[in-house]
Amino acid sequence: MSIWEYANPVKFLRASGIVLPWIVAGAALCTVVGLVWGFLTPDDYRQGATVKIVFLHVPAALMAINAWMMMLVASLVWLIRRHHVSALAAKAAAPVGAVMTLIALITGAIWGQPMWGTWWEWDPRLTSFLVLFLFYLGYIALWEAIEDPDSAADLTGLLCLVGSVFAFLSRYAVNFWNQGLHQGASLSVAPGERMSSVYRYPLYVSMLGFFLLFLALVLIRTRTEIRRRRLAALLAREHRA
Amino acid sequence: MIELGKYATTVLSAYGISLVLLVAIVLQTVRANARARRALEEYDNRG
Amino acid sequence: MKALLWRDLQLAIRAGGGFGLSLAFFLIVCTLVPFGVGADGGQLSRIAAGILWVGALLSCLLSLDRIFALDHEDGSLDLLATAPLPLEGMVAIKALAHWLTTGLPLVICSPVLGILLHLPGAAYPWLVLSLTVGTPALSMLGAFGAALTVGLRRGGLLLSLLVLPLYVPTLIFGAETVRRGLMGTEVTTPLVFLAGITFATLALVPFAAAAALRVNLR
Amino acid sequence: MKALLWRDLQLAIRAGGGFGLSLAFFLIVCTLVPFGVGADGGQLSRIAAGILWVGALLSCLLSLDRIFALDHEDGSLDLLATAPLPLEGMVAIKALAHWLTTGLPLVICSPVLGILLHLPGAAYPWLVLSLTVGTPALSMLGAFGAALTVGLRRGGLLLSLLVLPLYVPTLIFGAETVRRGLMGTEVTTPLVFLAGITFATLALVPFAAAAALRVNLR
Amino acid sequence: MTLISVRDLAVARGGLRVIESLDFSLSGGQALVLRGPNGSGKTTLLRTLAGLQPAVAGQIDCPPDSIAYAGHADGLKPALTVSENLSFWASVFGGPAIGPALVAMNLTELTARPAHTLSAGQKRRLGLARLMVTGRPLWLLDEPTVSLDSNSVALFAAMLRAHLAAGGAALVATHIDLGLPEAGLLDLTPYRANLTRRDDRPAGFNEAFA
Amino acid sequence: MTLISVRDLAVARGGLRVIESLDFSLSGGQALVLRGPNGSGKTTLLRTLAGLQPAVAGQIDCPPDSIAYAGHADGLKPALTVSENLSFWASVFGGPAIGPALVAMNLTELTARPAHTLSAGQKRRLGLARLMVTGRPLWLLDEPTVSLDSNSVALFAAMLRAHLAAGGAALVATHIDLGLPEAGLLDLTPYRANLTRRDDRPAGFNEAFA
Ligand code: HEM
Ligand SMILES: Nc1ncnc2c1ncn2[C@@H]1O[C@H](COP(=O)(O)OP(=O)(O)OP(=O)(O)O)[C@@H](O)[C@H]1O
Ligand SMILES: Nc1ncnc2c1ncn2[C@@H]1O[C@H](COP(=O)(O)OP(=O)(O)OP(=O)(O)O)[C@@H](O)[C@H]1O
Ligand SMILES: [Mg+2]
Ligand SMILES: [Mg+2]
Repeated sequence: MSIWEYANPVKFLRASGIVLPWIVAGAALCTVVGLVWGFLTPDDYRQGATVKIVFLHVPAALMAINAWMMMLVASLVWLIRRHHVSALAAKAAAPVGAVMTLIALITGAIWGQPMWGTWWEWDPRLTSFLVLFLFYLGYIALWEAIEDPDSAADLTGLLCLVGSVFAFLSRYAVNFWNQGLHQGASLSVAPGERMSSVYRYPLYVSMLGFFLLFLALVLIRTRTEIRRRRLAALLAREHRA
Repeated sequence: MIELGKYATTVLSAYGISLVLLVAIVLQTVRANARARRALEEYDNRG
Repeated sequence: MKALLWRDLQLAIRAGGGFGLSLAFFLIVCTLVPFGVGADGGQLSRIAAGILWVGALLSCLLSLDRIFALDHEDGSLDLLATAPLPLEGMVAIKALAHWLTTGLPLVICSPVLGILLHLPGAAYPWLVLSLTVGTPALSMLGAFGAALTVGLRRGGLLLSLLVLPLYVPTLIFGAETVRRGLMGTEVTTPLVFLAGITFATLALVPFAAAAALRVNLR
Repeated sequence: MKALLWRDLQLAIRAGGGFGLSLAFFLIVCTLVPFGVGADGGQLSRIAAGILWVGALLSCLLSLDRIFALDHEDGSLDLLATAPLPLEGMVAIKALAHWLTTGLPLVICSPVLGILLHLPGAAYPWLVLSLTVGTPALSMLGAFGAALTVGLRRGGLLLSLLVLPLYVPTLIFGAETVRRGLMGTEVTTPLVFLAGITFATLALVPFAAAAALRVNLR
Repeated sequence: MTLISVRDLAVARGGLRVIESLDFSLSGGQALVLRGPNGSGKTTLLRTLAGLQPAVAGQIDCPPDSIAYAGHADGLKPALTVSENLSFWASVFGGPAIGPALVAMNLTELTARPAHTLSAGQKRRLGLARLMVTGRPLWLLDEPTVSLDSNSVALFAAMLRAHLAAGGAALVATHIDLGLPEAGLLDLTPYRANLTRRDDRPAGFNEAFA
Repeated sequence: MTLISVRDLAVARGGLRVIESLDFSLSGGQALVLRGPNGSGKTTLLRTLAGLQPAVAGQIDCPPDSIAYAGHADGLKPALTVSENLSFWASVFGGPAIGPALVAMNLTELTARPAHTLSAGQKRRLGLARLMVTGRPLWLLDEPTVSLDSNSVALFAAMLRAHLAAGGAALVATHIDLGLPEAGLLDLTPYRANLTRRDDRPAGFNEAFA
């Protein structure tokens, strides 16, 4: 059976209905455990209690990027293979991704106040996140603005495509423009070198939680969108008949 | 109770705002889903 | 193709929308900024390059909805789409016409505004060069945004929201070129990046814009 | 009257043009400026107040053509002119709707953007206060400009050109209020002038705008 | 009761007179069909009567707030639904409820449709339904039947007839036959402004040269 | 020579089929008048044939670059004069000179007038004159006679006849009588899509639910 079978809304609704409870349960469990565990970790000798923010900040930041990636893939699938579910999934992911970006930005800002002595610094990391947030806003606004759903899917797909390229370019441009204060990616560095396991394990759990949460939200929202489309199609047909 | 020291407001506000945002998106998602499901069911029952 | 370019230029001049106005907007933005930030010369001269680039970008933005919206409203776009010229070519021509009526005048007049903002002397050649290289990308990206929003009534603000994030790399490299030129440090890197972005945009974006137009016409 | 206000708000929200967009534009302008002028915190904080005011002004400006142009194109304006409500009242209502969908959200969100631009803490109350007092004048003057240009196809750029000079006094006193509040010097004078301009504008400009509309309808 | 009376009217467009020395009057219950080739000044005349542009000469007498004008454009908001559009105009004009108007122009099935999803003729029907909710006695209509199919033209004629029966009046510029034999006919051709004579009867700037 | 042939065509608007199982073909010298009540899908059909929107099902065969479409809007630039507007379209389509077209639609006196100073009917005449300068054999016309007076309708009929005589063809959606007795008639009513059955013959999204 090909994976494209799930591009059929009925099959998708059925299959997602089966896995959804598990994902929701996992998401709730991991998020709660990760965040509570993170909240209970001991203070860092340098950053004090503020390390606890990392358990929100990093997973949110990662999911913010991953959500955009997922939207890009889904848009491509729609543009090439014209499966409605993937277009709707891209639409469903955008608000979740935007919220994740917002959380990363806000927790970062709050963290920056004690660490760097400023709420906001035009550091490349932060700046490129701000730009990413703008892309999310534009994408959502375009979906909202276009009435015809298929046209909206096409146009937002194109925007996502071009936008991804330019978001990527912005990332490098911003790096070039200002060398920042933000720490590099520590997770890619050998474990223990920068982050002790006291923080690492709860961070992993929290990241898994955010991932599952994102998945659950996107699935539910996609189901919502499918039902809305179905109802709108039925009503339109009824009106016209 | 755990000791947050001088960073109490920082940490608590970070957690607070993030949780509010997460709960908001979750609630919005669930509500919209319930509404869409109900509307479709109503339509189906109507015929 | 030539006819289309010629008509667009003619319309820009006749309808009172063309050369003069975006230039005037540029001028006004550049004069408003000193009112806002205070007229301290030293400070102005430090931010001048950036303000000039941001001003150029905004005045480019304001005339974007002219690219396709009018042609859509009066039905010309439908007719052009059935005409024997590829939609990609049409998009490119229209972006070119937009650049000729908006970008080019800005480039030519930017030194004058540099004087108003106390831009230091060493920066002038770099300002003109970076604007020359960068503004075509602004017009082309703008045409893409205009193609996305053409079906929407009065998509002006939405258009800005879509297009401005796309302008970020161009703006950064453009302003950076001027700033480096001013400080006398190495200038080639940002300039090369700027040129690269412009060429890539000119080569690829017409296809995306034409696809968006096709969707909006149906 | 109430029906008109309600319809305008409804349209602003439905057409995807409303609250969100001008805010997003404001956000983007305030993000772009640092890309242009460089990220030096000290310098940014010095120009922040001015940039915020200029940004608010520009995002107000961009939505002005919504006020009358759409109604003119679809013929509603002709019909409204024959309706039993004075044209002056209609202008005032439409300016109010514009302020509610543009100015008010800007006022509410300006502190957040202040953070991005490193606006010093002492300036926040003055920023919000000056914007609250000043933005209604921006909407009303904008309605006048929109009334002047309503007959013209795509008068957007011309509109900016006409309106921006009218905005200068508001901008000067508004930015000055914030700057003085920041330095702790006496703030009442610019604030009083700002309020004076706003009240005079609200009292007198509707008549001028209605007269301009009448001319453009015939 | 006379709803409008026009004496020695001259109207101008683009700085040139198009119609001169026009006299007519219309009372409740009467309809008048305005005819004339393209460019003869029908639209200009109707806009002048509606008060949207000033007359060059002559006099227009009509009670205040008695005119409903319907031009080439329908005044519809694409984003609003059919009933929202109609209710808006009803409340602006303080007119009657929208129900009968929807029925009269056969729009009941379309009430919940956003106006931008209507076909050309459906839009026009909505534009005409607006007339009923203005509650105004005198209708000035500029080519009301454009894009309408024959059924809808009949609906419109019926609506017009009901309006006349209720004491209203209408002045209708049209090129086609409305199926309204009782209506009078006003051909504009004889009133066409004579622009060959140079120095008299100016419309605007020229008067300085008279 | 067959200029267009359509087999089992279905077209959709707003995600719903409006016309189904339409078959017809048109060869040089033929004209076909498209009829149907408001909202029956005439505009949608013509736009689909012109290639502006995709067909939902069925096949459209026509030689490339043979279609000239004229919709509800005329594609005129208000700031350009009549002759500039026409020359532009002539050079875009690489068609013949504009002189005969101006004569055919009686526009010679208006050549130097900017399009925004034309009356509704004059604009329409200019829009129709554009067809002649496209040099395309197949004309798809959507209510071409809107706002035209009877003289202009006759001019248009003459132009159409000349086009047919020169081997062209035309498909004309209209609600009025064109005075073209030789034209065939295609009533869309029998092809109206049957939307009562729920799950078959979708137009877009629904297929996934079939
Ligand atoms: C608005 C502001 C901020 C944004 C948008 C932001 C963005 C990010 C992103 C995208 C990551 C993921 C890095 C990765 O794993 O590849 C990250 C990680 C991290 N950020 Fe931030 N950040 C912000 C502010 C801050 C501040 C103020 C601090 C603390 C002083 C901070 C500390 C960290 C730490 C410790 C990590 C995890 C370590 C790592 O993976 O590199 N961030 N941030
Ligand atoms: N904006 C304008 N500026 C100058 N002249 C104009 C303008 N609009 C119309 N005219 C001219 O004024 C005359 C009267 O135009 P009007 O629109 O009143 O004609 P009409 O009788 O309504 O014609 P139609 O049947 O085509 O609608 C026409 O000759 C027209 O060319
Ligand atoms: N944008 C749209 N979205 C959804 N439905 C639409 C849209 N435009 C038109 N429709 C509907 O599609 C159907 C066909 O419309 P179309 O414009 O093709 O009709 P038409 O035959 O040209 O009618 P008319 O004679 O009034 O011009 C109509 O029922 C109309 O309500
Ligand atoms: Mg007319
Ligand atoms: Mg039609």
